[in-house]
Order: sequence, then C-alpha cells, then structure tokens
Amino acid sequence: MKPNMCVDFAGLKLKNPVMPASGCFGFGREYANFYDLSKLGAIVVKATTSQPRKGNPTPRVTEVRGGMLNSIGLANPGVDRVIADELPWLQQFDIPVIVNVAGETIEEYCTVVDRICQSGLAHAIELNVSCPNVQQGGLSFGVDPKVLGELLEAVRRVCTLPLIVKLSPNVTDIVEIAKAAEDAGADGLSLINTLIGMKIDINRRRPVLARGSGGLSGPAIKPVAIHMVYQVAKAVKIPILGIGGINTAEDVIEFVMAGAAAVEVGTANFTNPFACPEIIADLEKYMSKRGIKNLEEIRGCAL
Amino acid sequence: MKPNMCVDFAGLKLKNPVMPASGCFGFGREYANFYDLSKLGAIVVKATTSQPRKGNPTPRVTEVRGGMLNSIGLANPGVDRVIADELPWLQQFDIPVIVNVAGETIEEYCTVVDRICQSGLAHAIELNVSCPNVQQGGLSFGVDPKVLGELLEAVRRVCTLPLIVKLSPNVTDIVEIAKAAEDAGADGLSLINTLIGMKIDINRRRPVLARGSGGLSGPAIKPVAIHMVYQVAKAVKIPILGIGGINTAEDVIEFVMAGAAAVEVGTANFTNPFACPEIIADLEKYMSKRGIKNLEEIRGCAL
Amino acid sequence: MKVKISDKKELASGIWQMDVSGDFPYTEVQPGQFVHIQVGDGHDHVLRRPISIAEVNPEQSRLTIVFRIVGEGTEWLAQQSVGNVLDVIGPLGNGFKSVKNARSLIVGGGIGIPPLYELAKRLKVEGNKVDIFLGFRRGDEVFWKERFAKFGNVQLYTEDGALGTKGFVTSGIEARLIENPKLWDYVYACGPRGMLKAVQELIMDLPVGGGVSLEERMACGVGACYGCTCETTAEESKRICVDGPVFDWREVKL
Amino acid sequence: MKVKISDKKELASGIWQMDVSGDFPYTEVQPGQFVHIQVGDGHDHVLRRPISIAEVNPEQSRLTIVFRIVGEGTEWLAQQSVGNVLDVIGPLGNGFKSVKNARSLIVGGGIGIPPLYELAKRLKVEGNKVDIFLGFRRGDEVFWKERFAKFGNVQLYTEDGALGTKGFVTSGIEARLIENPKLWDYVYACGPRGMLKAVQELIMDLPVGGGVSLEERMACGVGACYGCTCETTAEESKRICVDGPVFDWREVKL
Ligand SMILES: Cc1cc2nc3c(=O)[nH]c(=O)nc-3n(C[C@H](O)[C@H](O)[C@H](O)COP(=O)(O)OP(=O)(O)OC[C@H]3O[C@@H](n4cnc5c(N)ncnc54)[C@H](O)[C@@H]3O)c2cc1C
Ligand SMILES: Cc1cc2nc3c(=O)[nH]c(=O)nc-3n(C[C@H](O)[C@H](O)[C@H](O)COP(=O)(O)OP(=O)(O)OC[C@H]3O[C@@H](n4cnc5c(N)ncnc54)[C@H](O)[C@@H]3O)c2cc1C
Ligand SMILES: Cc1cc2nc3c(=O)[nH]c(=O)nc-3n(C[C@H](O)[C@H](O)[C@H](O)COP(=O)(O)O)c2cc1C
Ligand SMILES: Cc1cc2nc3c(=O)[nH]c(=O)nc-3n(C[C@H](O)[C@H](O)[C@H](O)COP(=O)(O)O)c2cc1C
Ligand code: FES
Ligand code: FES
Repeated sequence: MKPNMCVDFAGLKLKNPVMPASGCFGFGREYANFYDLSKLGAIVVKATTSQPRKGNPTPRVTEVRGGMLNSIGLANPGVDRVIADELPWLQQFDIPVIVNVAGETIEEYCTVVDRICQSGLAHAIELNVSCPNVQQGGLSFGVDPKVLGELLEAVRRVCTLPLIVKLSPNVTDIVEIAKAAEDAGADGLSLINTLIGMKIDINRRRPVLARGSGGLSGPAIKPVAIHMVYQVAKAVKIPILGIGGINTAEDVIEFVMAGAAAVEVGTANFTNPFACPEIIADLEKYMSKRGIKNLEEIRGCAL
Repeated sequence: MKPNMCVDFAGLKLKNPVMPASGCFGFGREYANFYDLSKLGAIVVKATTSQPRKGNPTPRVTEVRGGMLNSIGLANPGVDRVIADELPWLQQFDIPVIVNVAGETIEEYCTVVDRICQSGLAHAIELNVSCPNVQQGGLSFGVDPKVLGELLEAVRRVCTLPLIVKLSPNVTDIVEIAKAAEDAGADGLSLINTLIGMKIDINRRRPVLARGSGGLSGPAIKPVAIHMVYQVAKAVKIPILGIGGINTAEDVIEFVMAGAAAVEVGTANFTNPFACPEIIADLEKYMSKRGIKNLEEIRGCAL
Repeated sequence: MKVKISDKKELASGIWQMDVSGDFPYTEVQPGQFVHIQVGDGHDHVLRRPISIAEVNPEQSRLTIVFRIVGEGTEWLAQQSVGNVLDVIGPLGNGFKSVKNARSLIVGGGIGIPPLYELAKRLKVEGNKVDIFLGFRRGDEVFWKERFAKFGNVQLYTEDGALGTKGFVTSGIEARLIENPKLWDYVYACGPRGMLKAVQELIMDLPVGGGVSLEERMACGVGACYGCTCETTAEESKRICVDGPVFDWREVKL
Repeated sequence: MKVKISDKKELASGIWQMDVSGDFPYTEVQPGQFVHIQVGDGHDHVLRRPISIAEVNPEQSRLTIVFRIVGEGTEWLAQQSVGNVLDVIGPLGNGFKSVKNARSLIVGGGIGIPPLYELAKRLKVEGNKVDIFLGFRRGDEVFWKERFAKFGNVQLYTEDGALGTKGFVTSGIEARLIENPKLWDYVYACGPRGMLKAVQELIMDLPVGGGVSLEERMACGVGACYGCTCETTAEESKRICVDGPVFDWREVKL
C-alpha cells in the first residue's frame, strides 16, 4: 500500500514533508539543473534582507568532523530583487515557497515581511531570529524571550502569511523561547539553526574562517536538534519543522518521532545534490515497508 | 631540541598538558592496566558526590555520528569510599590528582569539597556545575551567573586547594558565566562539559537512552568547544582547561592556540585506551618538529 | 592489539563467523569473556563493539567470534576481508568458571550461543556430563548445532518449529526439572533477557551453581565509564564489562 | 555521476595525476572547469572537493585531474586504487574562452598549472602562438614541462633555482613586456594569489584579453550556498563556482 506522504504544516499543504533548508539551496535555480523542484515538499529560500548584502569575507565555509562551519553572513540580493527576479521564477513549480527573512532591526524585519506578503509570490514566511539585533548591542533576537516577543508582535501585524519562526539553538532554554514565539502568534517553529563553532588552522595559527566563528551544521548537530525538537514538541501546540543533520529517510523518521511535522534538509544538499528527492523516495519506501500510512501516525510517538 | 612539555595550571605543576577527563577514566585503575599513569599530566577522577550514587537506568551510553551520548548520572561510590579506597591508591603515581565534585545543593558541594581538601589526597578540585540544582527547580547551577556565584562563594570558603570550575556549554552566553566564575574566585576553568542531545531508536520508537536525553561528547562537539575556549580566553585572566573531542596532538594544539593552557581527553579513551599517552608522545614530536619550545609560546596565538 | 582475519564465513542469514590470529594472550581466555573491537578507520566510530570470544585455539593462535549484523558496526565487521587487520582489546570481563566431573546444563539463545562454545568444550574436557539446550527464533537462523554435539547432548528448539522442537528451550528444561529437580549441578546460560529470566525462575530455588552472561551497551568496555551497569543483590550497581558479563544466578536481578 | 579510476600516478612528491572514465559529458567541457568530488564513503566528509579538469579526451572517454595532497580529502583521493569508483559532479563553472590565431600567454604556478593544460591544447589546435610560463617552488615539484612543450614555448622558473630559471615567472614576463608591450593578445593564468596579482599588475594597462582562474573554499560548488564569493568590479559579489573560476582580468579584485 502506498503511504500518504502529504503533510499539513501551519496551513500549508505539502505533498511530502521534505524541503531544502534556507541558505543551502539558494533560490532553487542551481538545483533545478539536477531535478524537477516540483518533487519537493516545499522550498525555503535564502535569507532575504531589505538591502542587498555581500556577507562576510572569505573563507566562509570549511569542513569539520561530521559537519561544516559557515559564516556566509546573510549574503543575498535584497528583497527588491528577490521579488523581481527570484520568486516569480519559482512560481513554475507546483510547491509552496517559504521565504526566510532576516534583519537587524524590528523595522527591517517588518519591511521585508510586508513586501514579501504584498508580492503574492510566497506561501509562508520563515523568520530567522538568529540575527544580531543592532538596536540592542548585537545580541541575537532569538536568545531573549522578551525581545523575541516584541519582534514577533510587530511582524505579526504585517504578516498575512503563515509565520514560521526559526529558532537559534544557542540558548540556555529553548523551551522558554519556543513558548514565547507561540504566545506571540507564531504559526509554526523551525528548529534548529546552526550551533556556533570555530576551527583553527594550526599552520596559519588563525581561525580558518575569516570571520573567526561560524555556524556548525550537518550530522554532528543532529542529537542536539533531536533533543530540542523533542523538548519543544512537548511544550507547544504549533507544528515544528525539524532541521539539523538530516541525510536519510531514517533521519526524517527520527525527527518525526521526536515531534516534527515536517523537515528541512541543509548541508546534505552539498554532499549530494540529489539528497532531497532521494530522501523523499526512500521515505515513501520506508513507510510502505513498515505499514506507516501517514506521518501523522508516528509524529511525536517517542515523546 | 626537546620541547619543554611542562605546564603550570592554576598552581599545579603538570609534566605535560594532557589529562583524562572526568567520567571517562574512572579512578584510573582500569587504564593503569594499559600503561603507567605517571605518564599523564594529571588525572581527573569521576564526579564525586556526598553519598554513593547508582546513576540512571540503562542503556546509558550510545553512539552517534562523530560522538556518543551518555546519561551515566554521576554514578560513583560517594566521597567516603573515594577517600578511603580510590585516592590513596592514586598516590603511587607521580601526578596531580584532580577530584571532580558534583552536588545537588550548595551544602552537598561544600561537604564534598571540604572532605576532599581535608583528606590531603588531592591536588585540585574540579567543580562540575552542570548538575541540576534541586533547591532551585532543577535548573543547572552552571546556567545562571548569580546562582553560580553563590555556589562558588560558598565553596571557595571551604576549598583550600586550587578550584577549577567546569562549565556547561548549554548556555546562551558562556562568557558571562565564565566571568562570574572568575569573579567568585575560581582559579581556573574547564570547558566544555557535554552538550545535551538525544537519539531515537526508530524501531522501538523510543529514545535509545533510558533517561531520554544524554550528554553529547566526542569530535562532533570540538568546534563548539574551540569557540567557547576562544571566547572565554579573550574575556578572563584565569587559565583554561580545554575539553571536547580531543583525539590527536593536533587537536591539543588547536585548543592551545584558542587559549587553553592544558587539556582533558574524554571519549577518545574509549576509542583507544592508549589515547592519552599516544597524544602526549605525538605532541612532543609535533612541538620539536615545529620548533615550539613550550606551549606558553603558542597559547592563545589565534585570539 | 592488532589481529588479522584468517577466515570468515556466513553461518546463517546475517550471522558471521570470523577467525582472527595474531599476538593475543590466548591461554588467559576464560569462556564467556569478550573482545572490544574497533570498527571503521578509528575516526568514524568513537565506540568499540563488544563481541564474545566463541572459541580459542592457543596452538593455532586462533580466536573465533560469531556475530549478527544489527547495525553499522557489525555491518562493517562483516565486510572486512581475510587478511585485514582488526584492532581489539581483550580478553575482557569475568568469564564462566567451570568445575570437573559435574552434571551441567548449557542454555543458549540465538546470538547468545557462541559465547557458550568454549565453555562446552572445557566442560567436556573436564569430565562433565553436559546437556545443551539451544533456542533460535527461526529454522534458517540455526547454526553450530553439530559443533556443540561433540561436547554433549544437544536439544534444539525453534520458535517457528522449522527445526528441532517448536517452542522455547525453557519448556524442555522445565519438563526435565519436573522429572528430576536434581538433574544438573551447574547451569550456564547466555541469550535474550526473557530467556535468561525464565531460566532463572526455574532454577532459583534449586541448589545449582553456574552463571549467566548479560549484555548492555558499552563505551569503555574496561570498567571506567560506568556505562554498562546492572542491578544485583549487592548495594552498588555492577559493571557488566568487568564484574560480568558472567554473574552468579542468585546475584543478578533480571 | 559515477566515474571509474582508470589510471593514477605520482607526478612529483605529493602530486598525483588520475585518469577517470565513465559516463561524463566530455564534449561539453571548457578548459578551466572543475569537477566536485565526493571523498570518503559519503558519511565521513560532508563536503566535496573541487578539482580542476586538466585534460579531457572524449574519444577515449577520459578525464584527467592532477591534485596535490594537502589534507584528508586529497589524501583519501590519492589512496584510491585503479578500478575504484568516484562520485563526481561536473563539469562545473565558467571556463577559459579561447580565440583563434592569436598570440597567447599562459602563466601557471604550482598546482595551478594542470587547469591550463586543456587550454594550451586547444589554443594550439586553434592556431595560436603560445608562450607558456610555468613556475614551481622547488625543482623536485616540477611536472608536465614536456607535456606543455607540445603546445608552445615553455619557460620554466623555480624559486629554489634547481630547474629552469631561478625566481618568479613574473620577472620573465615583465622583461618580455618591457621589450614589447604588444607581445601577447591574450593572457591566461592560474596559480597562487600572489602570482596572479603580480601578473594582473603587469598587464592591467595593456589591451590584452584572456582570463584568470581563482580558488576559494567551496561547499555546494554549484552556486547555491554563497560560500565561495570574490569581489569584482560588479556591485554584488561573484561566486567563484558558477561565475568563475575564470574571470576577466579587469573584473576581479585580487
Ligand atoms: C559482553 C558482550 C558480548 C557480546 N557478544 C556478542 C557476540 O558474540 N555476537 C554478537 O553478534 N553480538 C554480541 N554482542 C552485542 C554486540 O556488541 C552488538 O550487537 C553490537 O555492538 C552492535 O553494533 P552495531 O554497530 O552493529 O549496531 P548499533 O548501530 O550500535 O546498534 C544496533 C542495535 O544493536 C543493539 N545493540 C547495540 N549495542 C549493543 C550492546 N552492547 N549489547 C546489546 N545490544 C546492542 C541495539 O538493539 C541496537 O538497536 C555482545 C555485547 C556485549 C555487551
Ligand atoms: C575551482 C577549484 C579548482 C581546484 N583545482 C585543484 C586542482 O586541480 N588540483 C588541486 O590539487 N587542488 C585544486 N583545488 C584545491 C582543492 O580543492 C583543495 O586542495 C582540496 O579541497 C583540499 O581538500 P583536503 O581535504 O585535502 O584538504 P582540507 O583538509 O580541506 O584543507 C587542507 C588545506 O587545503 C587548503 N584548501 C582547502 N580547500 C581549499 C579550496 N577549496 N581552495 C583552495 N585551498 C583549499 C587550505 O589551505 C587547507 O588548509 C581547487 C580548488 C578550487 C576551488
Ligand atoms: C551555508 C549555509 C547557509 C545558511 N544560511 C541560512 C540562512 O540564510 N538562513 C537561515 O535561517 N539558516 C541558514 N542556514 C542554516 C540552515 O538552514 C540549517 O538550519 C542548518 O544548516 C542545520 O541544518 P543541516 O544540518 O541540515 O545543514 C545556513 C546553513 C548553511 C550550511
Ligand atoms: C561517559 C562519560 C561520563 C562523564 N562523566 C562526567 C563526570 O562525572 N563529571 C564531569 O564533569 N564530566 C563528565 N563527563 C564529561 C567529560 O569529562 C567531558 O567534559 C566531555 O566528555 C567532553 O570531552 P570529550 O569530547 O573528549 O569526551 C563525562 C563524559 C562521558 C562521555
Ligand atoms: S562499558 Fe564502561 S564501565 Fe562497562
Ligand atoms: S560553493 Fe556554493 S556558491 Fe560557490
């Protein structure tokens, strides 16, 4: 029996629960050379800011055991060009487009979210709150429940699409942050973003990345991600997008059992450009073989 | 030219900078079957509590990509038997003995530290502050600078040995915690303890560890550890013991360049029981080859 | 310690026998002890895998292990070729103590059977009269029945009934004990928890010796990490890797 | 794409040449493009390694790469045996455009030399008169001098002076340009940043075409991650993996 792969996520109808993670798939053009993007559950595009951004100096990627570090620094063409060039192109594929939004001030977030919603070219917003808050000394919006609440209340007012908040794992208590997001009106949560890490080139005696530190992603962070999804799933009612080190259909199952409704695949796209469609095909096989009719059946079953 | 491997750490004279990490080496007896413990820079013994503790239900260890999870739960024979049976046996080796102390209340920490100091059988205390504080709703002592400060002030009063505070990495801002420890009179810092993680057995649909979550250790956490050592080394004056995923002499060099004065090796002992003496030998070779006369020369050079 | 794979074969579906040779303290091995094997290139897996010593042949410098593929580590092991080198530590743990000239019962279930092989051999050499009950889930998983027959009277049970008697070993043992509660002086067992518990209940009140071998997930394998504990009648927990894997029947809580 | 290693040899200390064959769009390759190679079993390394295509032989379905061992990935690659299969994606990036019947200069430094080989071959075929300046740090690192000599006039430089002229290629190029600033219509280069910068300064004000190939650490290799950017005269940064690795001399900031 063929399982039903469809998933409802915060009002979005996904034909399957697997989508590429923000920053790991550009705006889709590059991977469209490898396969038909309509196979995806959805697409989450690169972080979009109000102005074009060049990002940090290079080197800005490097490998570590079980993962990689990046300090891309939100390089993107800015919301105008995203709306003019990227989102229209994505309409040809029959999948929801989720726009990842970043900013340095509450105003910037609001402007970008408003523009994206007005454009009519996106289906949901994923708010990346790991960005430094320039108005509050550069601490990330995502580490303080009060600051996060203020941001979300402002964004909520202009956001006419489902609002998914992508949390930073670099916090003492992820549950407290997740609840603050739920209380402030988030329709869903994405977790996790990257852990902060560093690698030192012992020959050059300097950090490998020009910026010093970077975000750790890949299989190395999966246990941390599973644990956070598990904890948050116990504490909130809104659905969760599980992210962190997903490489196989079994990894997807693990996240779903920990409470995720759907997942994002990041670093694995670099290892294997066909990662997403392969995971989707394997997931269907896995579910048929075990008689899992739909993912709802096993969602959170390990809680 | 032979490099000088000696390191001064918070008043301890170490013949080299490499010591086994707490909980990964028991009280040394088992590894004494493999090699002469006098080769080590020091030994850090298993967490010691006031009463004997059985720890958590099993399974309490499992492997993950690039690391492992443990939920041992501070199993130990209690301070009386540690003083009666374990520490006297360790005196035969010509190395400093560092006793890792854990507790659930400020009183318990103080009692254990006092007993160990009075015994005259240890050279330093490593205070494990990742333990849940039962008087404050179970949140770890190590996540709140104020709570940590109170604990350390109390411990400082009874502690006649160098006091090394081992920090939890599961916090929003490690620098703030490190500074609180320094201000409260810590002589040195150990970082990092394990990250919190989880693995789900998708066949049994339950977490693999009986307790659910566990501490993530091994190479997977090295970038996080390097980054925290780096940040803290910039902010404090007291010396740092670098811990997290160390497997090779090059890893030691990386931690030293990030600002550590010496290091602890944990999980690698399980992979290879000869890990510590092999790393020490390789480190000496590395230093000779590169003309590094002593580690002080390169300590923090990447900052 | 580095040992070289000198032979390997698939005994039954997913169950492999592997012979290794090299510098190893063969003569020190007690039946029921295990080796802790590094899997992968020393980078990919931080933990070794414990596998029991099935047989030891000091004259030929040979150690035999039998394992079932259940995950990445055992999969890797099965893929190693003859001539490849394995990094092992051992012999580890506390094995079975055997006595001379007694009437002994050996009870093995599935992949718990191989650790009993060296024991059966020694019991026979030392003049024991040995009954051997072997249980498998399915007929196509059966292995080493003939090998064990050299050392005693083998009774085979399978849950699917494809070979031997259909059902659990414990039913056969119970029947014999009802006939004669004094049939055996020593009982030795290794296998799934459920089986061990059932055997324990059958013999708990009988004046038999012997021992039971346990399993738990292990990290260090040498007693240092407290990862592999189990509850016994003693006040503190015991570590299966050093205090076991073989325990006294009356000591362990199953 | 899966390709099989059909030949490998060590060209100089730590520098390997490897031929691979299999289903690959050989005829689409532009000189200067690269392949993105999976190293390890697909688990140990999350990132592929970019290696330039040195030569392509569509008739024999053969692709040649040359690489220097600098870390785990290139070490792994060098250890692969003939017959092993590699997972590659490519050809990737934006290569050198060549024109017919021009006077061309090729400047290569160290491991930056192989990507220029296919270019030299094509320039020759297309009737160019080619000068080739090759620079190495040490005499014992020199490779492919003879191979390049088939396509043009090779000038060899080593920093240690063990082979060819002692010093940097740029001194030779500068001398020639002083003699005749119009000597070359096109200049193509690949090698260390310092060398490329020096060449750029020499030719910046001359009316030459051609291009320069850059390197940066890469993740995706296909333009999706923005990991490998560089600064150019354009307002936004360019991605070396898709907008490069070959750029116009006047476009890049070195
Ligand atoms: C003292 C001792 C002796 C053993 N002797 C043998 C033997 O002779 N032959 C044999 O086939 N197996 C034996 N085992 C079990 C063997 O160690 C595990 O099957 C092996 O470690 C699994 O490794 P893996 O990487 O293939 O699987 P993993 O991916 O690590 O795990 C796959 C599954 O295997 C099981 N498992 C994992 N580790 C253990 C463990 N330590 N104990 C029990 N189950 C585990 C779990 O159900 C898990 O879901 C023994 C275990 C112990 C503790
Ligand atoms: C477009 C392109 C084409 C290339 N072509 C070739 C080639 O034909 N032959 C060849 O030998 N090398 C080539 N390189 C460099 C090659 O990709 C790196 O040497 C390789 O990725 C290192 O992998 P590793 O695992 O061995 O080393 P790592 O352990 O990853 O790194 C070791 C050292 O290699 C250097 N390095 C790592 N990645 C890169 C990178 N992407 N670019 C430059 N330096 C790096 C750093 O100095 C680092 O300290 C090319 C790079 C690019 C971007
Ligand atoms: C190169 C790179 C760029 C990223 N850029 C973004 C981004 O722009 N916005 C964002 O929310 N997350 C970004 N991320 C984080 C990923 O979306 C994802 O949360 C993280 O990588 C963990 O998933 P993984 O382990 O599957 O890669 C980026 C990650 C990588 C590796
Ligand atoms: C099995 C195990 C038990 C541990 N027990 C303790 C402990 O009792 N006290 C403590 O401070 N840290 C304990 N730790 C943490 C280690 O000392 C160390 O901080 C951590 O494992 C990171 O180092 P590694 O990556 O080298 O293992 C334990 C770690 C492991 C793996
Ligand atoms: S496995 Fe470490 S104590 Fe037994
Ligand atoms: S490597 Fe990803 S954009 Fe170039």
